[in-house]
Amino acid sequence: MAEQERRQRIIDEVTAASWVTDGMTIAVGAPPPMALLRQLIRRGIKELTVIDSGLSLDLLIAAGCVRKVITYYAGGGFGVPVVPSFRRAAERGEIEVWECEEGILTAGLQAAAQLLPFLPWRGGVGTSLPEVNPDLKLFSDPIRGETLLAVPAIKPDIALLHAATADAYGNVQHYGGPGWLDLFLYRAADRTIVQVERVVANEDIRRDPWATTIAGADAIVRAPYGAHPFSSRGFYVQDTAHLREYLDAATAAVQSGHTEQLTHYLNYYCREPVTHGDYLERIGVKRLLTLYEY
Amino acid sequence: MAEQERRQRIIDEVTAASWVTDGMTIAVGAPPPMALLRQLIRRGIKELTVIDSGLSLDLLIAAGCVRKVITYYAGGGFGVPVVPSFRRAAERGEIEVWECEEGILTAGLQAAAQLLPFLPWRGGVGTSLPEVNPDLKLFSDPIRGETLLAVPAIKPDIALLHAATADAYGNVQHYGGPGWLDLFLYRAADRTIVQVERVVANEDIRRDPWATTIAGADAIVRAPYGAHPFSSRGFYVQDTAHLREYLDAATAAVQSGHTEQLTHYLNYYCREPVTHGDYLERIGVKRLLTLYEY
Amino acid sequence: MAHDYSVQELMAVVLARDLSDGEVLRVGVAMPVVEAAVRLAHLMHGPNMELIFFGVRMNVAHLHTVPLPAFAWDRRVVRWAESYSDTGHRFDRLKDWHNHVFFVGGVQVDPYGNTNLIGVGPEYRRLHFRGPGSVGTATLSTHVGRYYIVLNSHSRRIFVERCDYISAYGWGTGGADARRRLGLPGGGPRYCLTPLGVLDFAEESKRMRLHSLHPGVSREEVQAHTGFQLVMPEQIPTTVPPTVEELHVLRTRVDPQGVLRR
Amino acid sequence: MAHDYSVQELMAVVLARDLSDGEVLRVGVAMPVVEAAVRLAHLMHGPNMELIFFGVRMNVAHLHTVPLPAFAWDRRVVRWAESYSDTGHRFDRLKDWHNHVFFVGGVQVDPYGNTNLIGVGPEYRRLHFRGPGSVGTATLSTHVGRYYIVLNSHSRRIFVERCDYISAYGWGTGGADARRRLGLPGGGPRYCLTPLGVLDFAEESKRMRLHSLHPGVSREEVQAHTGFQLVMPEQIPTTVPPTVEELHVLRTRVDPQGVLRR
Repeated sequence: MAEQERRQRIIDEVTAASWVTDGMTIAVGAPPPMALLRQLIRRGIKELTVIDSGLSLDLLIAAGCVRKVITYYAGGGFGVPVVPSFRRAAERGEIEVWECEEGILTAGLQAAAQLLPFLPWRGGVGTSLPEVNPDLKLFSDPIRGETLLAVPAIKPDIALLHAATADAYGNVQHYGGPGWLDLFLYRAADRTIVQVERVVANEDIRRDPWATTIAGADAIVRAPYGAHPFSSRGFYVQDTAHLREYLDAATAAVQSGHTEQLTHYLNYYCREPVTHGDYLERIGVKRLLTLYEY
Repeated sequence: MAEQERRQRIIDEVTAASWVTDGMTIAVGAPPPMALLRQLIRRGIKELTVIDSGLSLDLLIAAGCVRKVITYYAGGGFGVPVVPSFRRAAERGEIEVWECEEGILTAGLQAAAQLLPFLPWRGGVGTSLPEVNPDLKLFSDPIRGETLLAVPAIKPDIALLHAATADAYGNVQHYGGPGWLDLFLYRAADRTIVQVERVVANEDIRRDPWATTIAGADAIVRAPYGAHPFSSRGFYVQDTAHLREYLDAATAAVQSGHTEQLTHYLNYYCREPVTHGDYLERIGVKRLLTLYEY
Repeated sequence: MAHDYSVQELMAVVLARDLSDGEVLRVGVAMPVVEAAVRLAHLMHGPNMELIFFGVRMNVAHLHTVPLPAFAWDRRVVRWAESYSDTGHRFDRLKDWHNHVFFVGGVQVDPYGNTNLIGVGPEYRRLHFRGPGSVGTATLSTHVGRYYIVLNSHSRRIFVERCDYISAYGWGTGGADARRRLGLPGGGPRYCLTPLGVLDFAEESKRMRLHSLHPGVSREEVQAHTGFQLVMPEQIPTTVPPTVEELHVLRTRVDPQGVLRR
Repeated sequence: MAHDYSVQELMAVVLARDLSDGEVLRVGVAMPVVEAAVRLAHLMHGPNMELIFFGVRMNVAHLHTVPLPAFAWDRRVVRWAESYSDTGHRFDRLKDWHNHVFFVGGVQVDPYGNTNLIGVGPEYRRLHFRGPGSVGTATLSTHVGRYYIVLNSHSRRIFVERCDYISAYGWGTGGADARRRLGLPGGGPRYCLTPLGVLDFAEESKRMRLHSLHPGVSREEVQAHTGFQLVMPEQIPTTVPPTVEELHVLRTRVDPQGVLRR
């Protein structure tokens, strides 16, 4: 009998980022897998279509990686109604926006996951969404003749996610449930890379199989503190000061054309660190440890 | 300030069964909530439309409760390819069968849950299903013109489920994941009654909120051993001898017209015991304890 | 003192009074008035309410204090959860949403309660102001039993004759059957709450109407800050101020940090 | 001894050989030959196979014995699970199923591999034989990369010129493009395994063809038990019997209770 081992799926963040090439459609989970996103910025990836929301979306736009955005929400927190780089790029027409909404995006991802050309959705009937996004078609349902939206399949090339734990074979578990759309991004995407706080034994996964949220990621990246400056349930809270630092820098670049602060941010935190470990060194252990506070 | 308490949702199995009236559509989970089903038989409920499969479906038919069946599978285990009472009633036209399939039934339940008149499905294209079930309509999708099945919404009046635990407020948790279609039955049904092995404290539920599979059952029925003679994950295995006793009785009634054994089964186990406790007394503690064996 | 309250506290109290026991309250991002209102109602008269913050579903009527969460995606809001649903699965039981209540903001609101979170400007590809996007409001406004439009300011920039874009459908171009004609099962917007007053929708026309004036505000002031003609009843009551008890519960059990007084 | 094996053991071995490492194998109810075959392949040459029994997904290549489960809905099959999916959520990632393999039975099978689990008789409302129903075969046969038709007996009652009803679409009325024309993404049926031999489908016509004869069975015998004309190549090899090693692994690690020898 052939002696064979089950293949492990652990790769490092540099290798993982090389799966993404210019022009791809990537889907970003919640919390955003920042270790992977920083690698994309470091590598100067361009012309991406990005399914994402909030500050991580803004960072990718600020770094020049994005051509098209599929989003339902680009609020920033901190009293910022719209994140700055997204706002300016959208207003100037530098990025294309595929206007959608939570339910509509969910339906489109589910359609892709089930190899259906579309799924019907009622939310959005009566709104401007099918006007500003002509891919959304109003149609009359074949059973009762009601007017519904036909949402076309939305198929990412790669889903990039962050989770609590995984084993070496791609079995992923979240603490307290998966983020926003993570499961739908996984189902719809051709390939899925999940960065995790901890790699655990297969036996740890099998202790509670129902807790396995993603059964078969294509690659696992070990990335402790990998969601920093965002929070990671069960591990650390968000680094508010760091997020404000980015937001101030991006706002200054957009509102007054002072790009020095933003350029510094991008270079110092995203482009110069070769590995995720190098990034964490720049944050510093003392700062990271404060984020454990409840 | 008004002193008010949060309303508890625990009722007994007799009250629960009184929610079901002749002619309703009921959806039966897996394992089947036998304490509730036996009460339906005891009460002589008639003309039900039943979403169910296997031996519990057969029992309801044998007891005369059923007019119409929505099922994707009526195999019996024990080398019995088709359960006997279902088979004869279907062949004689005594019950109507709404012919479907796992994926199609899922789509129809999901449509009801999302207040959509239909959902599209590809599985079944090319088969006889839309011929023998004219509610399933072939149509051309509005985005790419592909031929798909339109599955109409399937809406049960009441879903009857069995689970491991629940608190008094209707938060239900399963051990090792919910049964076959339980979550979809719950989502689609107007009301849901869940019988559980154990009622637990609200704090027990909150210890792992992600494990809450049904967030808000309309009623909880405390029914230890309530799935007997079927298995209940984490509590007991199936009672094979008892299932064979039923299957032999039902087969004898169908194949040779000897109905005594079946009548005895229905009377002794379903019609005479007033409560679930009375039923368990007839099974006996010693027998129940053997079912713990792994 | 009961006379000393902020307008955000007043709005929270008014909103809380309108919520009924047994309802499921879905709260979105960045709405401190709403976050406070649902907690206040829950503690005051809603032991069977369920509060849902970003998929985290809770009933915390038994707690003494329920302070505001720090941030949307924050583990700390999960501590009270009885169940959790991610975004995608949140829509698994829309059938049930007739008993759900939701709260929406807007960069524009028109006379029929249609709201816009997409942006401002005649040309979609070159907006003057790019908004945050629809979040879940298109689906929520379609399905919930009723919803509230809650705004931090009241101006002619927000209240416009026509929204440049509609992200949540209210009453369309008016008429009590506007939603039924489109097949939308939800009950539509009930009130629009602003720092100046409470607006509702006239029974037949479903055009926005002045319902009550916050203390010290005149009907002329409201109309002057509204970019379309409001329906003006003869008598317009003054919004009932917070009672001593309401303010006490709000300040000691819901908002001890005084977020609504900043 | 390698010469001493049951026909069910032979079928399991033949099936196991045709499964490739890395594939996801979906096993339905009441198919002991299939249950044994996927375990045998997994232990012999498939360390990266994933076995899915009723939503319970496992990789157990590291175990010494993997005995057959007692019953479909049995906690005991869960002990090896790495993840679990209920029936409804099983269809959440159909996109991925080109790498999945499935096994189907039938009360009727026609020359193009269409199968029937609905029933037998010209009038649907008064069937002569009411079948068990389609289970998940309509969806599975539509989407999996390939599937196998596995039958416990080989008779003219099963192999018919036309199925009275089709619950899983094979190659329709024939032709290599039959499935593509209908938009069915899956690869269709590959083999039909019976106690008499292995049948496949001719490349162009997709009509059923005799692929190999089990030891001791003649081509005439197969044809005589088949209700339609099989495509008969000039040379029909004999099914390669189990090797000593295959039988050893099967009997000591997969089926120690001898289920396949009853």
